Amino acid sequence: MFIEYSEEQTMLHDSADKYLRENYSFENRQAALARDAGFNAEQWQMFADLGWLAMTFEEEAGGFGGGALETMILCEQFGKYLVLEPYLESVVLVGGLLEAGGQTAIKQQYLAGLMAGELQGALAYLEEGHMANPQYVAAKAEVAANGYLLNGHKAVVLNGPEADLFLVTARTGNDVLDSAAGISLFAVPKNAPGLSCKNYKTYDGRSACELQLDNVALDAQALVGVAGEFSELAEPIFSRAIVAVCAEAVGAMDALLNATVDYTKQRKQFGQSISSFQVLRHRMADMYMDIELTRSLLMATAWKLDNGSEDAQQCVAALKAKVGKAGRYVSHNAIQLHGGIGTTDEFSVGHYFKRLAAIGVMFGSRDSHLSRYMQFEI
Amino acid sequence: MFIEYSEEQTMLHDSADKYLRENYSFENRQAALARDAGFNAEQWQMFADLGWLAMTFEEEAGGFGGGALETMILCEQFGKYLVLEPYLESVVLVGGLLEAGGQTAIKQQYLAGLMAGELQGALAYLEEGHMANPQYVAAKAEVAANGYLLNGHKAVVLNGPEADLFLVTARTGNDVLDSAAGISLFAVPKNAPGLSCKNYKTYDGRSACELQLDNVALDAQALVGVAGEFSELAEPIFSRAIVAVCAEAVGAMDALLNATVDYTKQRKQFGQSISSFQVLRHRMADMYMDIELTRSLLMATAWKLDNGSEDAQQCVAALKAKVGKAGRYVSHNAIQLHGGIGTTDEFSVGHYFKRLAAIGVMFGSRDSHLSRYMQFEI
Amino acid sequence: MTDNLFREEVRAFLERALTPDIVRAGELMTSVFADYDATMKWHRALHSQGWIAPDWPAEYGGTGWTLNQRYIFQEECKLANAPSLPAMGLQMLGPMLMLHGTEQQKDYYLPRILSGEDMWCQGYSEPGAGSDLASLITSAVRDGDDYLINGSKIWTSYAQHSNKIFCLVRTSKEGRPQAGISFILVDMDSQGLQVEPIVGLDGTVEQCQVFFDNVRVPASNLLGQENQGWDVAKSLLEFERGGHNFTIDHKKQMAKINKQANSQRDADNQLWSQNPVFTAKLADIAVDALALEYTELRVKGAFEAGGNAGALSSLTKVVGTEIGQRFNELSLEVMGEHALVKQLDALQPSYQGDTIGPDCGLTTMAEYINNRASTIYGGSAEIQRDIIAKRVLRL
Amino acid sequence: MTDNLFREEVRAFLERALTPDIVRAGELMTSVFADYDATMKWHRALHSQGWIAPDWPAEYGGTGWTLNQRYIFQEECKLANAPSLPAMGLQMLGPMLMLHGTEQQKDYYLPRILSGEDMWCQGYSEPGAGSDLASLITSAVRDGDDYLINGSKIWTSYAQHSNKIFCLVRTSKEGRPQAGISFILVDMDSQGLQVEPIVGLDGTVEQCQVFFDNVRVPASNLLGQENQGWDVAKSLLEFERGGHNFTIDHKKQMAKINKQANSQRDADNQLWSQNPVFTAKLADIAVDALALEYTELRVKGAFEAGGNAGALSSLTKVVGTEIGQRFNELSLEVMGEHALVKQLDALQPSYQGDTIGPDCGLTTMAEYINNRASTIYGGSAEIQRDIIAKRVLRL
Repeated sequence: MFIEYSEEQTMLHDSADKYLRENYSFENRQAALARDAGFNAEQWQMFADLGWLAMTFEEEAGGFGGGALETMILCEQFGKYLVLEPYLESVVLVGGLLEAGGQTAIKQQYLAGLMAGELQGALAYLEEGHMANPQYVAAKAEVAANGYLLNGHKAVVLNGPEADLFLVTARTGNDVLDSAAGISLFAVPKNAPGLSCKNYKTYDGRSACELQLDNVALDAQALVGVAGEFSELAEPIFSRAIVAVCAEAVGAMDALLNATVDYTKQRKQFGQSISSFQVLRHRMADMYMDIELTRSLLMATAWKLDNGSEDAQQCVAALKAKVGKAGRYVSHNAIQLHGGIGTTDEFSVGHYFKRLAAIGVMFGSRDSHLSRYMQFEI
Repeated sequence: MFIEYSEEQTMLHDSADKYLRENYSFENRQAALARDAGFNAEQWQMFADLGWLAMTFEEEAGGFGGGALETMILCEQFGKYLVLEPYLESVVLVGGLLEAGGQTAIKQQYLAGLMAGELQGALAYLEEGHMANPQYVAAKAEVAANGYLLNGHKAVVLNGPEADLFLVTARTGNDVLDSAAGISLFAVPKNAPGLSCKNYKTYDGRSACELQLDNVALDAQALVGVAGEFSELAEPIFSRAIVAVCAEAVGAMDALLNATVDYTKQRKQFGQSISSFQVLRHRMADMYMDIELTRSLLMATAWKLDNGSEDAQQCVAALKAKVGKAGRYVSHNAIQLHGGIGTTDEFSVGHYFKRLAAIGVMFGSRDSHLSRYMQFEI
Repeated sequence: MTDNLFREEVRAFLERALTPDIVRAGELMTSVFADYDATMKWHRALHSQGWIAPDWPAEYGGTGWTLNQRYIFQEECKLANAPSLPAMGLQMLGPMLMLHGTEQQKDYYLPRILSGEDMWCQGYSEPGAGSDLASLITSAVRDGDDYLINGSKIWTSYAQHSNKIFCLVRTSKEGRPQAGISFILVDMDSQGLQVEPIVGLDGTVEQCQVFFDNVRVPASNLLGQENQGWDVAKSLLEFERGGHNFTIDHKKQMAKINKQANSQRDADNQLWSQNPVFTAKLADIAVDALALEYTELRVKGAFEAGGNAGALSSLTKVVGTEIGQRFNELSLEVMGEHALVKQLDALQPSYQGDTIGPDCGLTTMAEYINNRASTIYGGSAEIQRDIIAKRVLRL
Repeated sequence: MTDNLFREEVRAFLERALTPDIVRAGELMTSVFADYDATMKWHRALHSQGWIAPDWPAEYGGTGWTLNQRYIFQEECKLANAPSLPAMGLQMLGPMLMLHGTEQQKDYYLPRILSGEDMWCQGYSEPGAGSDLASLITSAVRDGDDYLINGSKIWTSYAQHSNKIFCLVRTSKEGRPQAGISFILVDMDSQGLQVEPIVGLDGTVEQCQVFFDNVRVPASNLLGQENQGWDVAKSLLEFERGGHNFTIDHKKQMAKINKQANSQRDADNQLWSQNPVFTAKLADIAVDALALEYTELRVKGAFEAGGNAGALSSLTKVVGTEIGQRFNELSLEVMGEHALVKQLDALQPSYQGDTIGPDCGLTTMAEYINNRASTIYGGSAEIQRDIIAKRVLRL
């Protein structure tokens, strides 16, 4: 290493930046936020038309064969413009898992629709009280005539209210509820009898739900991946998802720093621009350094994932941990330097802050990732 | 609570401050540092004459009955003037342990001499590779005719080269080398056959040694405290010692802040006093806050120890942890704000820094104390 | 009465007066304010007991308690999850009225603060004047026996619930900026006065902007002399900084996070309370909180000895708010994705429905979000450090 | 040659050339300098191999390696515990001579730097001019074909071992302070030049103060034009900032701390490497070091693409030094009281006696002490942040 973007990647970056700059103003974003779905379906359709939703699928599946780098490039722009549309949930997670492990019938039924923006997905894998551990699965899938019978409860299913398809983890073997072995993944259509949702919004403006499964009967084709081996199936997809949210975080931090620099230049107190106060100048220098360090780690991680480097997983852990710290530092100080208006709903700063807070808690806390990092040889 | 000083305590504070201000200049201190002993024997005699060495012993033993508060008051001044004399080692530790557990003959032989400044002591309780755990004791004391036979090695015995009397931990029971039970304490005169020292200086200018015990024969009176119960004997003495070093740290931090404030006012760069730079002003404000917070915790801890409060031990752990963090922050920034001259041996700043570094590693690291703190109900 | 006996008396009262709906409002606080209706119910309960203003002198309706008793009362209230009472009338305007008010003003306003008849809000900050308050431009121009006020005030907490506002207004442009400021009391139902709510990041309204369009106020509503409002405000600002007891807040946060850590599980499926890295981080905050607790006791000691908080009040403001924010961040790590769930309805004490996710995480994200403002309002952390550098260190 | 083959070649050379005494000097480094005699032995070994100046153009005696190869060479040297070579001649003056020197100067000085015949030190800082270098006052006054230099320079590392010093001196008081500065090369054995060692906090001498009392220097010793020394120095300063690879230092520190944590035991008698709080703290630093490593690779990438470090060089200086200091602090916690033992004799590579305490802790305190200076010299951490604010953020 080190990476240079290919021509296609540079184009993807530039065109995403251009499209969003011209079509994704903060005002439009706020209007979309107020809708039930929490996003703009027409935008989603445009994303599909621009080829973004298909970008990272294999060519034989109708995609463009992009990898972690393409995911990173897109998501960094999504972060910069505070994009609300459920790319992470529908494409990275559900699309990625389906492509990696879905059986032919399910793939045919859903994959093209996901890429075309016609269908949405949501991954239901967390259970109450065990947010830090996706391997804690109490939901059960019993083998039944021609398939499976699912029972259980899933918490904080992001994009659940909009999903046509849920991917749900349930235990098919091993009675130890937090064992990695014995977890399976199932494709459950939204209208499956026995499935019920309690919908809500999240603080960062997404829609989500709690999922209740009462004797949901599925046929054998609903199994995604090998029975009992969800953890193996999911690892690369979660790595990709972590790159996605961390790229979003870098984009968001960048936007926050720019906004803060601009604001402090304009804002006058005690007869001068507050950007002339050395404490604030150094604060912004520290924000800058945190962002660039995180960006380096992000680029390296995406590159290593795409190149199958043996230390890629270690980089993923390092990246998420770094984003946890940097995201807090940058967003807290962006608000602090904006003063009062940073704490209101009408300025973008607070929305970046809330998105970074959400990213901070998703896919494991900073400490979990630091501890994962140390489990690798260093 | 909260504490007010008694008239005697205020007098002790004022007279210690006055005496040291007039008689303990940094230049004299540096001259003493260059001596073999690493301190000034005439000063030590003056400390005795002023009654400081006897201050915290019971009246029946010839002392003045002072407690943790008096220890704190004296040691804060010792810290402020960077006093080199081994008050901690000889009086707080050895004096304290002897008074608490020494047998009559040993007490008669040594205690009055310690208070009079005629004799010195050193506590030998650490073993190589186990600095964080005084309960790791591999040195052995076998019961022998009329007494004990000691074998083993002790590391980093502060004030060892000057000691007339060593107090040495050795295991009399329990083969588990890190068990709290089964450790005993012995009074070993410096000329005991089989005892040998390897002397050296420490980075903060103290003298110390490694102690080798080869079949050192002691009579039964050498046992200090109950056989096998060193840990119980030592707890209150170590608490007192932690108050002593933490008070020293507060005095030293105070002196560093004052020196830094003065220096930054005088030092000019870019045409102005560097004290006009907001980043440095805030740094000093943070130093101030850390010092005052530590001082509050110090005062409360000393008060609670003297009053037998049930949360006194928890406060001791909190205090040592806080001093670990504040000592680093204050001393690092004192050096940083002094620039080059802070890194040289000829200015006092660096010597305060080294003393704070030493205090930071003594009696357990910051993390050990945080973990101890959490073991109490909070 | 011994302090212990007093504490028992307070507990007995709280046991009786703190009805479940009021306690629930206290539990569900996500900022310095609790649900308005529950707060006012609690205000009235305290008022009937004669305990609404322990910090006031007895002659004005205070309790005559010692400083220690007042501390115990505060502590017991907070630990029993009583809602906080808004500071603007009881803690801020009240004392200033006592110092600067005419007999008539005191007779009229003080009892109405005690009874809860008047709810006050504070009109200081302006869009162009935040930390630099002296640059405010909202003007009051003398017109006969009245003033005509024009301009706007921002970050007026609770203006939507208030019937009165005390304002700093510019009555002169002569001399130093501070010299032309007056302190004035205004009815919120005055013609030309308009309140616009500001939605906060948690989706609720606590702050407002208040617009003044030729609002007519009798000159007798001045507090203190014309052009001397800065002095009135300055003592208020000191009060706002020195007056808050952060330790009590921290104890409540500590109790909450212990509850969370004893119910949520980490990546190894252990309770977070058994996770050594978590406990080390918690201990680190707790030790700083303990050091602050004894610092606040030193401040109290100074008060008792007739002195004042002096230098330490900037310290307690900075450290107290920053510790609070660290607790919030740690809670977020424990609650994980549960903290994302936004349930504004369930944050109402009157809510009867099911809540989503663990109850102990209901307020986590909103507290985290709202507490960011604590290092901005009441003199930002930066301003406080400037003050320490200048006034304490004489830099 | 592939990078892997190159790496093997380097390793083979190091295996052969790095004799135990030289390695020991590398292991015992407690600052950026190693034991002088061992360093010079290593310098000569590299010189015979033709590898003394990989960063120099081949025409001046460089190796002609790619940037990657130079990186690999540096990394292998450091990990094999080769002593660092002083930067003043090879890294600092050399490149400036190439840029600004006359043919005669280049022909004379460059080979002597390569051979080690000349040891250079840097005369920039003065007692009154630290971060604010432009305010320097040491003067050079023209006297016939010579300059007469008066004044003094401070923090001149290694002056006690040097036979030459390059200085910034004031040749004019006109115009901006920067405008009257010249760059001059001085023999250390000139009459009137005196070196006074400055004892550092670890008890050793690395810095000196150099006094000039009518020191006569031929005018032909100017590097660049009179009064244009600032431009020469500026490119040097940039080089000093951008040129250091911190990642290699950090890897060495990481290896050292792992060794310590695998031999020393914590309060529960576990190896520190098994202590979860310790490992969490180490991971926190290691993650930041990893982020810096990839940032340094981005810088390298920019160089390869013909650009320069630009904004990122201030970043790597600040972050690189601060990470180094955090490693030092953590080592101190692991080594505990063992770190107190001062054994200056045992820090000499030639020492044959017993050492006290664990060998892995021999350098701990001295490294901790000496590394405090790393955020002061070469543009302090505060100056670097000022630079980022101004040049990168355009504040």
